[in-house]
Amino acid sequence: MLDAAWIIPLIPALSFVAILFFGKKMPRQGSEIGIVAIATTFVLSCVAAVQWIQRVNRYEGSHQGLGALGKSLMLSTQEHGAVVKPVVHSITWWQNGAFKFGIGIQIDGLAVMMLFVVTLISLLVHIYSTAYMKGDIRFTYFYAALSLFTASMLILVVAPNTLQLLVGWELVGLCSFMLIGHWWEEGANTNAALKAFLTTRTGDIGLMIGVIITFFAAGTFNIVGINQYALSPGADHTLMVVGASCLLIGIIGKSGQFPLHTWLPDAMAGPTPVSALIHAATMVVAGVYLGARVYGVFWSGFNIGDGGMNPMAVIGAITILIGAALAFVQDDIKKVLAYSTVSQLGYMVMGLGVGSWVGAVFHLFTHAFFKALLFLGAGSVSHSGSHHSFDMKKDMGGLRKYMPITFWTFLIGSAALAGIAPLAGFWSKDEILATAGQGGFELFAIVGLVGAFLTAAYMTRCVYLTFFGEYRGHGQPHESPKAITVPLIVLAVFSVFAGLANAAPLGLEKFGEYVEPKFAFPPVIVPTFDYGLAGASLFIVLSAIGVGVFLWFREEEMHAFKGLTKRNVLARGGYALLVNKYYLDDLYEGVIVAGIKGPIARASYWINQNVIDAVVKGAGLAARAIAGGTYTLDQDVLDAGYDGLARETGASGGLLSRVQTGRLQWYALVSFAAIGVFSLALVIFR
Amino acid sequence: MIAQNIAFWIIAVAMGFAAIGVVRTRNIVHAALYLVVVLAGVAAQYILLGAEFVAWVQVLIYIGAVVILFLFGIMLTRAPMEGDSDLDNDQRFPAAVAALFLLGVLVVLLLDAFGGTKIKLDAAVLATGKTAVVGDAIFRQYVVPFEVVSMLLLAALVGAVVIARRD
Amino acid sequence: MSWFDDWALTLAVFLPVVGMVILLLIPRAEEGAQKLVALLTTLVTFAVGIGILFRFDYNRAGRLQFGVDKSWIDVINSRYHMGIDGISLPLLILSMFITVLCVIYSWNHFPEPHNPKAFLALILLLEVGMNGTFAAQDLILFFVFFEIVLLPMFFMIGVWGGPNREYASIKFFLFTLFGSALMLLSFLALYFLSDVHTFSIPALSALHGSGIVEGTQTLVFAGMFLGFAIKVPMFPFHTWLPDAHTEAPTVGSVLLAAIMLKLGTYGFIRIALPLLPKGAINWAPWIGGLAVIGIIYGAFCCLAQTDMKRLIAFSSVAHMGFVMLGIATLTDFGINAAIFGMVAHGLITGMLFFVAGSVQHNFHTREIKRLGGLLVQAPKMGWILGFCVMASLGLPGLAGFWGEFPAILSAFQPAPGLSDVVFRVYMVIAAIGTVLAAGYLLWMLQRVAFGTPKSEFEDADIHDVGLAEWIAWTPMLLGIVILGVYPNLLFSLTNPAVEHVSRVFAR
Amino acid sequence: MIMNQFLILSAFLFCVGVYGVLARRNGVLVLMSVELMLNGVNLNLIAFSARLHAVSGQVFALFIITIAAAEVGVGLAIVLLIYRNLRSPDLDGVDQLKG
Repeated sequence: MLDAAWIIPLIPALSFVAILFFGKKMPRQGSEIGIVAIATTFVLSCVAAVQWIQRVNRYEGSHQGLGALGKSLMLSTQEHGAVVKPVVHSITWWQNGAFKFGIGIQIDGLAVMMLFVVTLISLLVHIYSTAYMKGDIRFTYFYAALSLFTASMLILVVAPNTLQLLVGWELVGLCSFMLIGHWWEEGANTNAALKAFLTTRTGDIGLMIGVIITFFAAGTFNIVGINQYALSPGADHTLMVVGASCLLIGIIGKSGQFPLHTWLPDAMAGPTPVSALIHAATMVVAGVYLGARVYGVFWSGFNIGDGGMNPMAVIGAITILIGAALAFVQDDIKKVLAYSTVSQLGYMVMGLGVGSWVGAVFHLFTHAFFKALLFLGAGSVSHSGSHHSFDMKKDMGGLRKYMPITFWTFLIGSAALAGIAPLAGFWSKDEILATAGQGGFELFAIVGLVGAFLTAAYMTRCVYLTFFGEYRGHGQPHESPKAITVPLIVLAVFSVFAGLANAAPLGLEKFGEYVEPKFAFPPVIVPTFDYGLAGASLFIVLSAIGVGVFLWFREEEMHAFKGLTKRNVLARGGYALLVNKYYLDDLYEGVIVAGIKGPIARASYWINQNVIDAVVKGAGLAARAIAGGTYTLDQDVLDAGYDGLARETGASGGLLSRVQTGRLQWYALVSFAAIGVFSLALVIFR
Repeated sequence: MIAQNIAFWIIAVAMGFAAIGVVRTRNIVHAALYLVVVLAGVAAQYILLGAEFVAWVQVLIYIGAVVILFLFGIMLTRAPMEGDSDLDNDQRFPAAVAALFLLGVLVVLLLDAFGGTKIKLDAAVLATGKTAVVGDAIFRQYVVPFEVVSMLLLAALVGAVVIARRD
Repeated sequence: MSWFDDWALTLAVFLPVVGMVILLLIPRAEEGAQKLVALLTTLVTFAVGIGILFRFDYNRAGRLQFGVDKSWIDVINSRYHMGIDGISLPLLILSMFITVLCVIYSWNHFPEPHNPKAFLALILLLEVGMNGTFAAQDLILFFVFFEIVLLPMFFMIGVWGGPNREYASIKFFLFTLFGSALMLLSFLALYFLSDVHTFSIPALSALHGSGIVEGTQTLVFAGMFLGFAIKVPMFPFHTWLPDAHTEAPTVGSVLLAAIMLKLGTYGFIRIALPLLPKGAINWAPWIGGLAVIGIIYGAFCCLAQTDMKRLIAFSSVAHMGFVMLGIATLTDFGINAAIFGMVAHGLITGMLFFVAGSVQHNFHTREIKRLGGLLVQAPKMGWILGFCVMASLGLPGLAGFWGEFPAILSAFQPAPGLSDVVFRVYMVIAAIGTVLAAGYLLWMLQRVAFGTPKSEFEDADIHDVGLAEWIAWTPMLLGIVILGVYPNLLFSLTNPAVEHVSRVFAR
Repeated sequence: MIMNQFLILSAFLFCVGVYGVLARRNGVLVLMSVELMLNGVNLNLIAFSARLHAVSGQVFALFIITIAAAEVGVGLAIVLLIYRNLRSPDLDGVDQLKG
């Protein structure tokens, strides 16, 4: 399967074509084609994953001792034969001048992991959508687009060279455009789709130039080659810095990093399953995946091994705080989740920036499950609980009684996101923070902890507003059908246990072992598990939940709140803090919360809407203004110039037209005179 | 040679006056008659140059046909038969200047180019003027242009009818 | 089949003349017969093209094939010299191909004042000029064909055009004529300056301008530059294009965008670069600069448009900027990209004009403001528009990308003798242009296709894509996909021929 | 004989013809002047034919004579048409080309 992995992206691509042409004629309008195709790809991806693990094991069996070291040893020439190489197959796609460009596959741990995640999430989304999108006017088209979306992402994942990666990248952008604008009758949706496409495309300038620069620096598009070049001592450092910066711009655009994150919340205009797919497995993680793929360039360009500061880590850190702060003031449940994604992507990018490759990729892995779970849960709420609304304050509340499965899975997802041990989010976040702390990036570890606090707090608020209190909507809330709840349960299981793939204190470090490339890979440090840090982080999270419970639950009548603390794990955790509410009240309410909930959050939201977004909008408006100006220039100056020329010609023509008596003989006279003169000239100047 | 030279000059002078007569006379019929003189003179010059066949064609077509055609034209357009001062237009003077200027240029050019060149009227020259030789050339070497000219004549015939037809 | 090799190009160029003569002999009333004759003529011509495709020796794509070299005007040593190589072949086939589709599209889309006979005859005449230009290997022959193209297009715009047609057609004619005058002057200069006194393009390109000093080369190149740049059109000589496109009938716009603009770029690659290498090197930075200005400038102008066709016309300016940037790098990489860009732009922009034409046919307006909800009223047309927009903004997997991205890529490392820094700046600017392209195209798509129909058209009788349109469009759409998925089809063909051109500039 | 005798004579005839074409108002007279010019050319051709011993000069002279006949035919038809439309054979009235 590893050698034939090209089938994996091919199947959804064919499914796209099949649904497009035959979907309408199928009994279930094409959804069955999509589901069967994705299920097949999922199975194939699992097979590939197993085979990769076997490959690594086989290798380690034959190189006892070396294999264990391989991860932590520097890549050097002597060891070339002693590391597991990725499976790379490539055929010539096109040739231009002396350059050949391939298309093919590069399968290694990272790719296999991504294949698994993408196909799993996509499969669940496909199943979920049969119920969620039932009766939609463009049901068939929706499934076609989902297939294409998955295919594009898989093309990107298996890409052996940056060019194919770019192709997949752009196709992913196209599909998100199509899906965000799925209900294109409404202007707001198409605006969001346009914004998403244009913002990411702005980032693509960076990617495009970065690809070009790395190509000319390394002389190849091959990812392995680029990484090898970047890590070789002879690499041109200037080119690497510029290249890494450009690629970073690409990541910023695609993965919703500050300051290009504004499209992500707007992208909520698409159907909820699409949001889940975009935020968990495809679109936005493409950026992080790119960072992980050509990590050598970043490592070498930003000197990540030296610690301190670098643009990548800074951008990630800023994004963590910005995203988390913004999540507080949203009333739309999907927007809370969207900002939460922004913030979590910040963790991943920061993780890459601080040298925590494994942590970042691991966080990508775990985040995919719980964020998909949360989005699908929100979709379930809106589908069955709140009459297709996403407004937490107006149309939700108290839903835990009506939708128990949705409630419990959502709660698990929130806890995983908040980072409560031993759920998935805890392990991956901790890995990033530990690496940051031990790799010379202490400041960023602190930022990560602050982010964790905020995350826990806003998720508490979100859960409270949605599921607790009184039902404020107008429909008859009920539990969602099986097609919706089953994916939720599956994802919940993954959210609980996925973290164990790399839980150091439990002796489980399989994730790093199988996923981390050994070939052409920088010497990242492997952090030792820091119980102090983990404990601190856990404490922070729990206290944040406590604060959250205190703040939001308290606003309701006391009996609801008191009853809750008896029954609810989360609330009970915060109960200890609530006892001391009198002397903490001023501190929390007056300083931190008022600060965060009030000025800071509002200010950043204001800045987001009025400055950053305004910059985007302003750029658009300015472009329009410039365009108007340019057009005026074009019409009034350039064109007028030409017209004026023509007029002058006409005027001189008028002068000359007096010569045109219209009489034949006059013309003949002139002609003969001219002939005489020319002949004379010929005689003289012969 | 001298006889021929004398003949040339006599004919040439006659032609010159007749030509000026064509463009200067006030009587349009006189102009046609002057034209006959010029055309006959040209035919005579042809004979001097040994182009016998062309000379006779000249006489037949020009004097026999074209001049008659002109006379018809004069009659059909009811041109005034007697002297009429209004035959010239108002650009007589510039026209004369242009023509003289052209003549001057041409003469200078010719004197410069063919200053001492002479024509020897020997048997070879006379041979080229033979009807047989000319016919041979027309129907062998120049048969395609000949056909084209035939077509042209036909077209001119049709064209003249179409144009002049009263509809 | 050797007779075919000898006659193929002559047939390809002059078969439309035969068809035109037959067409003109058919009485005016019998429109069916006229359409049939026009269609058959273009089909037979295209069949010759297919024959050429089969008989073409792809292993020797760098050499001239199907050569004809007969004496023509001996006095000036100009010969009837035709031949094609990997550069001309795709464009020649494109020209034949698009003409067939245009005739099919015209089937029931004749613009006012109708008169299919004259209209079709003009299309056929246009094909003569276009095919001839791509096949000619003699400067004078090239020039003759280059100019033949003007005439039918002039009449097409001037007779069948929109309300402002007279202004547009005359502007078009004067602009291009002005350029060609200078171009002819340059051709003559080449004839007299080269030692061999010939107009043969292969012979002159073999000389690589040797014997002509650099200053003279630069001057002569300037003449050609004007001639070709106006045709391309490059900023600031582009102002005829929006008017011509806006006023031209649909088929005219398609042919103009798909083929005629390529005559200019083709001229650069075929004539200007190989014949005057030193001039080219001196001019390349300026050409590149104008090209990127064109990219940005065209994009801004697009953003300000309210008329759909005018927007597409300005987008041509931007896209041809990418092509010219590729050429200006003087590397085989860039020139290959440019040729790909030419073909891709031909297909994509041609399609866009087709769709715009059908929109106008249905709604009787091209005002973007008044349109909307095309996807509701004519879903197929709306999807096709979306597809073309995506192709046009350079989505990978569709043809547009392979013209754009390699052109940008090539600017990183232009030919020796050109400044790396300058071209890298161009590269960044061109990359920014891709975002703007996405902006204006999607903006148009959003307002034309998305949303709900405006009230004035709610009850309008809208016909979705009909049979003639399907037949005419499907091949183009397929072409866009096929070239996008497997670009090597074209690259492998042009590469050997381009290497001949770029070898002079290589280190 | 000297070549230039004939050549200059023919040039003279030609130029007189030119004068006539330019200065005459009557259409028929203009046509006559054209004949003068043509005859000048013919004489030139024959002179060269004699000088070069080549028959082609005479052949061309013959062609010119033929064409002259045709030209007179068409030309007179045009004059007739002008006369019919303008009630005068004068060419001055034909100035529709006036700019």
